[in-house]
Amino acid sequence: MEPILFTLFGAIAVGGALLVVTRKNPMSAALSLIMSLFAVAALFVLRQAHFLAAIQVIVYAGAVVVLFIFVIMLINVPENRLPIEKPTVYRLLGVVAAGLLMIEGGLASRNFSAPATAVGEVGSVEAVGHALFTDYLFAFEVTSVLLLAAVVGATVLAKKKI
Amino acid sequence: MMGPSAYLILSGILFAIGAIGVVARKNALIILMSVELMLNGVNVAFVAVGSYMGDPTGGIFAFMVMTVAAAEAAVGLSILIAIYRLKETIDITELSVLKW
Amino acid sequence: MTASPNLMSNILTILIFLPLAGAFVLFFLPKENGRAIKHFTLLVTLVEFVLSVPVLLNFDGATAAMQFTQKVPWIPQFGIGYNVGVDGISLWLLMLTTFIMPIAILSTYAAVEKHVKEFMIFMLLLEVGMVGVFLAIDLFLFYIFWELVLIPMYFLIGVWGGERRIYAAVKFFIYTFVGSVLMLVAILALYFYNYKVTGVYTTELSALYNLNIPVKMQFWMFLAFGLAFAFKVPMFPFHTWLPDAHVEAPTAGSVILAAVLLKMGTYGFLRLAMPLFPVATFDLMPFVTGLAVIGIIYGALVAMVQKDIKKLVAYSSVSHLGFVMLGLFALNLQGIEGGILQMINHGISTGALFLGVGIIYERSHTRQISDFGGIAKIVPLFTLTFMLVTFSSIGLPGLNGFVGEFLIMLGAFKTSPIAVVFAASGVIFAAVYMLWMCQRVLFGKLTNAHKLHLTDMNFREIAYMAPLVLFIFWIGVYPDPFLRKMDATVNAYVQQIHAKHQSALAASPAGETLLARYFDVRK
Amino acid sequence: MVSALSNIHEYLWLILAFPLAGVVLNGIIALVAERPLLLPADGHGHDDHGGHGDAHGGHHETPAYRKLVAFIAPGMIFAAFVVAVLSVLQLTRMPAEARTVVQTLFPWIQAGGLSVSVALQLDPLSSVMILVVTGVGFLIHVYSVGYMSHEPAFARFFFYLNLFMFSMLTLVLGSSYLLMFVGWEGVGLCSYLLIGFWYEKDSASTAGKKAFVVNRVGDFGFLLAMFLVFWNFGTLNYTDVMAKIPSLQHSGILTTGLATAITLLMFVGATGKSAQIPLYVWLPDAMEGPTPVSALIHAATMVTAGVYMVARSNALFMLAPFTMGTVAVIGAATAIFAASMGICQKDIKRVLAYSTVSQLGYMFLACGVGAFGAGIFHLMTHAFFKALLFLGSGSVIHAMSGEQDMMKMGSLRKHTPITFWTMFIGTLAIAGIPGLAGFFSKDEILWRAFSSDHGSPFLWAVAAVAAGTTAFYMFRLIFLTFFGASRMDKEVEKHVHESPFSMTIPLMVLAALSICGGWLGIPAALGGSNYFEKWLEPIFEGGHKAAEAATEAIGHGAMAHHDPMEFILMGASVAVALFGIAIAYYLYMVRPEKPAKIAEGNPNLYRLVYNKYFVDELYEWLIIRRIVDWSIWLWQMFDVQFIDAIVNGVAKTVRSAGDETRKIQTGVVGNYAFSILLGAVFIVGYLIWR
Repeated sequence: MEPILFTLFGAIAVGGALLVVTRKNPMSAALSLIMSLFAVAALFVLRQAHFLAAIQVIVYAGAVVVLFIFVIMLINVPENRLPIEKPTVYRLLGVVAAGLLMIEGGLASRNFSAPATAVGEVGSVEAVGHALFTDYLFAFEVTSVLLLAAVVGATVLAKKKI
Repeated sequence: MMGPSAYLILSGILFAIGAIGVVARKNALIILMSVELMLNGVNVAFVAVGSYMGDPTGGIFAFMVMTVAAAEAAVGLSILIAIYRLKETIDITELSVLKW
Repeated sequence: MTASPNLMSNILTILIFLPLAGAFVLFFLPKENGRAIKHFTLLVTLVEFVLSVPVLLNFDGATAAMQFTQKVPWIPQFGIGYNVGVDGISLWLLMLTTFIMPIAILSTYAAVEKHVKEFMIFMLLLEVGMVGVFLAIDLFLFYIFWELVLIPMYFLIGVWGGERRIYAAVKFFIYTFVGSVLMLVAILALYFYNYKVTGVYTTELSALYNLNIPVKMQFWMFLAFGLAFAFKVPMFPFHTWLPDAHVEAPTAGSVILAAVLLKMGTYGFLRLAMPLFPVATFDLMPFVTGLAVIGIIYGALVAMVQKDIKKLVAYSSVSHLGFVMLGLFALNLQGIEGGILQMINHGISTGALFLGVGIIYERSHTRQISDFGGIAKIVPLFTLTFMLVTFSSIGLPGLNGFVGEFLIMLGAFKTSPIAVVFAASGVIFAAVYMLWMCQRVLFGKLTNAHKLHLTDMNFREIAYMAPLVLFIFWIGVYPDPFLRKMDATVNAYVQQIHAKHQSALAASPAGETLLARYFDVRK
Repeated sequence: MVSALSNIHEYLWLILAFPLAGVVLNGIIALVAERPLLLPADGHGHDDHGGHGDAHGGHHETPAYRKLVAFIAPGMIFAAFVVAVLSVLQLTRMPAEARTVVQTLFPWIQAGGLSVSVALQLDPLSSVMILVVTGVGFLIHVYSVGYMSHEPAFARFFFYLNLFMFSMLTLVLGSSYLLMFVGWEGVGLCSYLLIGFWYEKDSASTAGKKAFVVNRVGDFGFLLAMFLVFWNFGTLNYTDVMAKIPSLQHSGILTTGLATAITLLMFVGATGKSAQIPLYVWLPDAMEGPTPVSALIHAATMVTAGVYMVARSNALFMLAPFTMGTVAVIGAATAIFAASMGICQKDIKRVLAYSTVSQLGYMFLACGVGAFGAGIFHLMTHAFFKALLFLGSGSVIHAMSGEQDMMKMGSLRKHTPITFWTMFIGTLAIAGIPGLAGFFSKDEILWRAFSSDHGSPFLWAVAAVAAGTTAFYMFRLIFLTFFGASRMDKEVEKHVHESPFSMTIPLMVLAALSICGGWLGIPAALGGSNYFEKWLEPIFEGGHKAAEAATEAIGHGAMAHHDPMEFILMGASVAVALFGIAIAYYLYMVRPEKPAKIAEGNPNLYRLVYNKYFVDELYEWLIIRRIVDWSIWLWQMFDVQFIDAIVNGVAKTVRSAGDETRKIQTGVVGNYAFSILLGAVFIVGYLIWR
């Protein structure tokens, strides 16, 4: 069952990602991004990471991408003022470099094998919560500071008159 | 039962596509989205390896990455707004005041 | 003089950090009151000098060991410690530093008007570095102080200097810094080599002295250390920063630069490069001696044709430091004692020469020899002092310069007579360039009197020249106390490097050529 | 009297201490009392006072400090003279072989094997020297009080003069080569200071510098000789060095080659100090100094230091036949060469200067043929008569209000009788007229040049010709100055006067010495006992012994005194001198217009001789110009264009490289991302490939 679902959602994720980077209109790109993110959430479920899958949907689809869409609508760049993107040697090189990186990633991970330990309940809410509030408590708390800083920063930066 | 390699390769593909977006596009909004894509690709790898190893650390890391992604998106977009107000453009090639 | 034992056991640390404390206090003084700042700085340096006198008095000249040592772990993980001590080699350089500082400060009373507070802070920081360099017996600590000296001097030249001060300051900084970086590499190499052999991480010099470093490694390390020190000395052909730095630096800066900073280079050779790498020292001796002799003659010849008095004195420093190097690399007792004494002599004489140039520069705002002439008529006291210092610099017997030069040449004659033949001709040229300069500046018809606004030395100037003159005579007539304090140390030093050289050579095949020893050359 | 000071030799240091006290006292007076008076009134110091103090008239009340100086300076030297006389008297009462007294004062330089103390050595040789130095020195001090009475910088002058006495006495009394070197450089310093005493005159300060530098060239040799001595003998003390000669000879360390090297280097030093070829050029210029200085330093004492050194090291010189030959040839060549230059000079002091160079050549000739005693003997008599001549010329100049050109003198005999008579005695002495001091010493040298092992008839001939030339130009001086018609300026003629007693008394004393001084060394051939030679015997014994040990020679033929040849040669030399006088008489008294005609007849020769064979110009062009040009080249080309160009070039390269590479920073974020991507590609690629 897993290979089939993996292939399906993997294809959706990759397809959505391709759409994100190819759309001229940012709004289309944002919607494609949602598609890709949902597919990734599904992949998380496949790996029994239910908590993360939920977070993925809530935070990404529900918050981040909505934020993107808000901004797109807020600044509302007219069609004719969108950057003109022509294929240049430089951009081709960029694509080639990224492709190389992809190939290298594939080469590196092709023979990766996990130890034969039983798949425990590592992705459940309980397991994650336990780890988060014991071993990684400090990191978790720091995260909150990070978010606070981001909130303050975003507010200040977006204000009209500083 | 499939091995972690497939997930890792998928993660690589997602990361690479995001990288293409970052390098090849001029639209700042799209670039920010591409960054999200790259982070997602990494998350896939974290979660997959974490679950195969039976170690919650992978999940925790993915969680942290999401936090960072959210923060980054918020700050990045607000900077974008500020720039747009100032320069009336979201073309990053026009934003080269810091050159040399 | 009796000092409490508690004070004496901490005396070196106090000496190093007292100026730092002074600089710290200066931070909080209001910068408007330049006079008070100058007085305070003078007080600090005077206290420093007074505190250094007990070190001299309680110094035991009969032992070669480090004295007044203090050892505190600093970064114990890396075996770095705060180790200070003084022996017969560093004692006089310490004294020279503490002695020359108040004089330099006193000379700034009329000369420095802008940013007095910053100037004085830099002067005090400079003193921290200089005293630290001479007292450190830990390689890492030495390096810290060595670099510490660079920064204040850079600013002293760059901010309070003459017209081309930026160029001079940058040149000074980069020249010396290039050397320092090389030295750092060698220090690290030495550090890890020591670990490899002994299994202990340490930068303590006394431990490193005991290493038997492979000759090939010695060669490269000696080059790295040697280059750093050669830049500082400066030896021909790395001397070109010196004239620029001297010409542009304010008088006090020139005095410190000539009197102490240059000695750090020669001291480095003596303290680090030679005892750590004795085989390389012996093998490269002809080379270093050759450069020293070239420096002696070259410096003298070029000094002869200078038009700027300060530049002339700067080039004469190149010549004199060549003598010091010649003495050190004689590798025998006379040469090294002469070299150390000559360091002191050069500090006193050249310091006094720069002060003299400063005195007339402050009044006339020119340093061009051709602008002067016949001023002996209006500034007789200055003329007397300046001539005296000139003769000390020339090496007239009965004044300090002679004793040093004589011992150096005597010592070097044993090891490299040919070099001495050439070096002795430097003695002739010294007379030529100094006397020619004096003749054109002091004697002849008074031509430019109204433009120069010269008045004779005032009380303050007499006050700071007098101690220098006193020592010029003292060392010249009765150098015995100076030499006796260094006897034991230098004796042990010479024996040790000869012994290490011998034992290292015993391992190498007979009839080995230098090329074969250091490079993989097959016959 | 002497019993009260039971051992005067314990007070030997007083000989140095008295002049030193004079130095200190006069120095203080010069600094405190005199300096303020000399400062120009307006603070900027511009006045037309040319410097020649003795040219100034106009008496004011003598300030008290000048009286003090006039008392202290000669007084201290007189005290030193008294101590010296007492010391030497006690020395004479000691057995001949024990006549070496060393008094150690304090350690000076000690480092390892080197141990040099400040110690004084009194032996027959140094006793002669201290008597000459303090005796003649005292007379010249007295003379100076009168001569310099119009000089504003009176105290400064005596400060220098006392310093000179101190240095000179250090030179001759020091017990080691290093101490001799101290005095050696010290007298050089004083010579520099005193030649350039009127520093406002450019020519004076230049001459001072020249003297010092040329002396330094000689010192270069002296220094190297000392190093050789130290590393081979392990000591620099005379007594130790001399004592070690036999053993070192035996062990093969002290070879003829080493001795030659040491002595040649020493002789280089001597040529510098004693103005021998090729380093004599400074002495004529040194006449820029005040005349008493010329008398004291550049005639009687300092310039003879080289002779003293050679005599002091006689044991070493005797081991080096090559050096001996060199010394003799250089001495003889200098004697004739300098004498020929004296012929045409117009400046009265310059004539005497060349004469001094020439006479010093005689002394070296004596040393070179092994007759050290004769050399020292001539040193002493020369000190008497040359000091006399210089002081006399000073008196003439004083009378002439500063004029030194003999062409503007004449008939002075009537105005300044004492000066004339004393100078005439001095001239007779230097010309070698029998019975006067110069005759005995010069004849001794000539005889030994002919007869000794190292001598040859050729050397004798050269020296004899030089003697004739000397007689000629000295009488030329006398005739031009004191006889004939007056050629003086009218203004000057009005003021011509005999000098005060402070000047004439020293002249008379020196004249007496110039007559009697030679009687100490009347050779056995003339029925004398040659007491002088015997007195010095212990010093030179060692040398002869060492030489014998080295060469296994056949006794010293020079000791065969009753040679009829000696009388013949004596007569010949007197004849030559008389011939010279006769020519001078003919040319300058009988046919005074003749010399100018001769000069016109041989313009090139005359120019050559008058310009001193252009040696100064040759040195200037060949050495000084070359060195200066080369130095400028080194500075401008090597330092600035080469080393600094490399330094600045490296800096420029780095800077321009930075200028280029910074353009990578486009400011476009995408480009930076691309670089990061590339970096990632490479790093991952490396990790995989590895």
